[in-house]
Amino acid sequence: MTTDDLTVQVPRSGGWAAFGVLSIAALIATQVFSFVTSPPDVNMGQLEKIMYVHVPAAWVMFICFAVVLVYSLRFLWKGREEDDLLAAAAAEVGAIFNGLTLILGMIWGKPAWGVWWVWEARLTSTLVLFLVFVGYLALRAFVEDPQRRGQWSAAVGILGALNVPIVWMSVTWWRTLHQMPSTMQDMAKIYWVGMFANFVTMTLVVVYFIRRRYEAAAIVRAAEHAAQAAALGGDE
Amino acid sequence: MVTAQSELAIEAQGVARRFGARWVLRGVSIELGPGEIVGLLGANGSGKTTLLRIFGTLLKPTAGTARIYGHDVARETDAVRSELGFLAHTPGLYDDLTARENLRFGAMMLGLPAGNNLDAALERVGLGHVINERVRGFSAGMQRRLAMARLLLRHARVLLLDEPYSNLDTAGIKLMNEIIAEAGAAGGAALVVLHELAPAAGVLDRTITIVNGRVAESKPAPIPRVRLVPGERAAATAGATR
Amino acid sequence: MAFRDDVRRIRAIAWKDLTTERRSKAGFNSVAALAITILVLFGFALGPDAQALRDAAAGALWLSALFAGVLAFNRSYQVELDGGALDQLLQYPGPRWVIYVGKLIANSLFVGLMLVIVVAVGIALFQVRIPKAWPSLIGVFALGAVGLVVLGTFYAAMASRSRAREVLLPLLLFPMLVPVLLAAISATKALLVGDIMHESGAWIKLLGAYDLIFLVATLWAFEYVIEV
Amino acid sequence: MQASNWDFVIAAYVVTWVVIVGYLAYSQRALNRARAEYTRVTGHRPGEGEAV
Repeated sequence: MTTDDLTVQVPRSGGWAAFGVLSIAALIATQVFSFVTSPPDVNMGQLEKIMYVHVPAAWVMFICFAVVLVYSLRFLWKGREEDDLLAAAAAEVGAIFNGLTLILGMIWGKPAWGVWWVWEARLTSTLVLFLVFVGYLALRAFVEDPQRRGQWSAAVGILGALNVPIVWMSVTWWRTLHQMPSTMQDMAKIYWVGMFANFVTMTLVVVYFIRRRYEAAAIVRAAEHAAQAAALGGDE
Repeated sequence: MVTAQSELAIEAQGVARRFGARWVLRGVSIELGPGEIVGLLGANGSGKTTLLRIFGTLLKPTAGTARIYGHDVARETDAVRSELGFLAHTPGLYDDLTARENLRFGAMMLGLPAGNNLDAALERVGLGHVINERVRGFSAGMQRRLAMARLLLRHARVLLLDEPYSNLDTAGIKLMNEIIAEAGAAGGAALVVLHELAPAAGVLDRTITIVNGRVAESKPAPIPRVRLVPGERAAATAGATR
Repeated sequence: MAFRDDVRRIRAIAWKDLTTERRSKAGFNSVAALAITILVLFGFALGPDAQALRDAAAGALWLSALFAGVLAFNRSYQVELDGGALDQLLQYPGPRWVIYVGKLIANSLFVGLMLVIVVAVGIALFQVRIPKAWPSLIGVFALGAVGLVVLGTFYAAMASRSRAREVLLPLLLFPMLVPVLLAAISATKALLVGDIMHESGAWIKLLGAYDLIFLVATLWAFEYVIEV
Repeated sequence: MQASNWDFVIAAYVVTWVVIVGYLAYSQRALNRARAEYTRVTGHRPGEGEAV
């Protein structure tokens, strides 16, 4: 191990502020677009407009957890601290959007099903996933040593991501084997345009979020490393 | 024995280690050749134990490299571990196993052939009368002796001893010194963390003092080491420990 | 040769854990007593209607096993943490998964024995009629227990060495075990009523796949959680 | 039914933006704190004068 491995590069804010403003503006634009253009649904009236935020939120949550998986693996493989920080940033943003997905699902569920919660496969899987990543974040909060925190949370992140399809499968079977009708309806093509546009812009916002969280974490670590260098006698 | 650069028994270069925000080691560089026995001195919290644990593959250095017979402690852990005899601050025994069972567990984990004479090691450390008793009832000194017996199981080329004399009576200290002297005579190196020099009189080649995570001084031991002829079994140090 | 050494190491660790556990009988006895207590409490929550009890038996059995099992997993590392044994254990040469496998074996026996007691008591308390397909039921219990033990042993390696381990282990473990619980409870439930819908087979396959996937993953990852 | 659904739609969008704006503010606070800490330790702002 050389001191080169130690330094955490301070990420430059550079064009990211502009990226953030643009991505949020784009998200507003696509939401307005889909909100205005979508015709009311025959069965659900205006309710389907919730889907333009609910479904993209669910999708970006999966992107976040995929990032956690990839960077956790990379951290265990290469041991670069940046990868750990990036995985943690993605996990936090993923958990936020996971929580948002759940709340939106409930807001949708109350008028659609008449209850705030049903043990529907997608909703239930999302809840389980939320709990897994709450555990991930709690673990990080409970462990101080950066190396230990990195390796442990990488393991938890990888196993958690591995569990996603299995949870999904088991919950789906659990519902269908008991002959519960699927409660989500198939939607017409026009809805998908708005949905996809919102997904793209929300992804941009999430990229921006992850980047900001990563930047903050990297700066903190860089400050710690600078303090180290001072403690080690100011040598390189 | 010629000691080329790579044949150092114990070697640290700029080893630093951080716990949270606190720097316990701030760039320690030391070298021990084969056969050399060195005492590591320093106040509480100076980083002695941390350094020993880094050599013992229990901690990875935050910066710098540490090697045991040329093997990097962070990367070639298995090669390092097969050289080490490590006596930690705590004896690391299982309370509900007997003395012999604890030793047998150690022997199996070390990969030593079955039928290794465990009882002989127990006799040597003076635990012959409690071979089949559970460690739970042992005094701190007896537990320490059992840990010494485990050290005797394999002829490690590097001994890392963390305050080996704590809880030991005079006879126990003498025994400990015999073990160190034998390892030294066989060409093994030993790094001994101490908080006082007296019990290790006549055992050490030199002492290294660590202050606040850095090497403050390295000097010959005040009482020169009494050397054994290679292969000779102990007893020579008996006089020095009084 | 190296492989033979590893097998000996696995045996040594499993033997050590089991012997320690056997000699401090209070450990197993109190965990089993807790499992039975939880079963009784489930009975109070669900009973006294016999049919309601029977319907809920599978869930109650598995949840009792889960809650009691959590204690066993942390205990398994407590032995290593007392007196600094873990430092010594990590000092020995050889691959790290050996430690994990040894503990898996010991914990499997521990949880397996506990399950026998829980099931026996549960059958009586919840007025369960033993079905014809009881061998399949045993298979379900075995596969479910393996899933429980694999992840429990793995996560306890972290939780037991962190602050707040009492809360951290269940927090990490329970969401991960959702597929095991769903599959084991559903399969048990189905088999108890004679598996009319032929659904237990799918659940048993899911359990098997889960066990295999996570056994491989945890074997690979164990080094990273213990060696730090 | 149709009329009352607007409440839920509005609630959904309000929640979404509360979360997005709230998280933006939270991450800005974290970022500011990190930068302040960095400046305190190194004497210069992150991204400046890196060549120490």
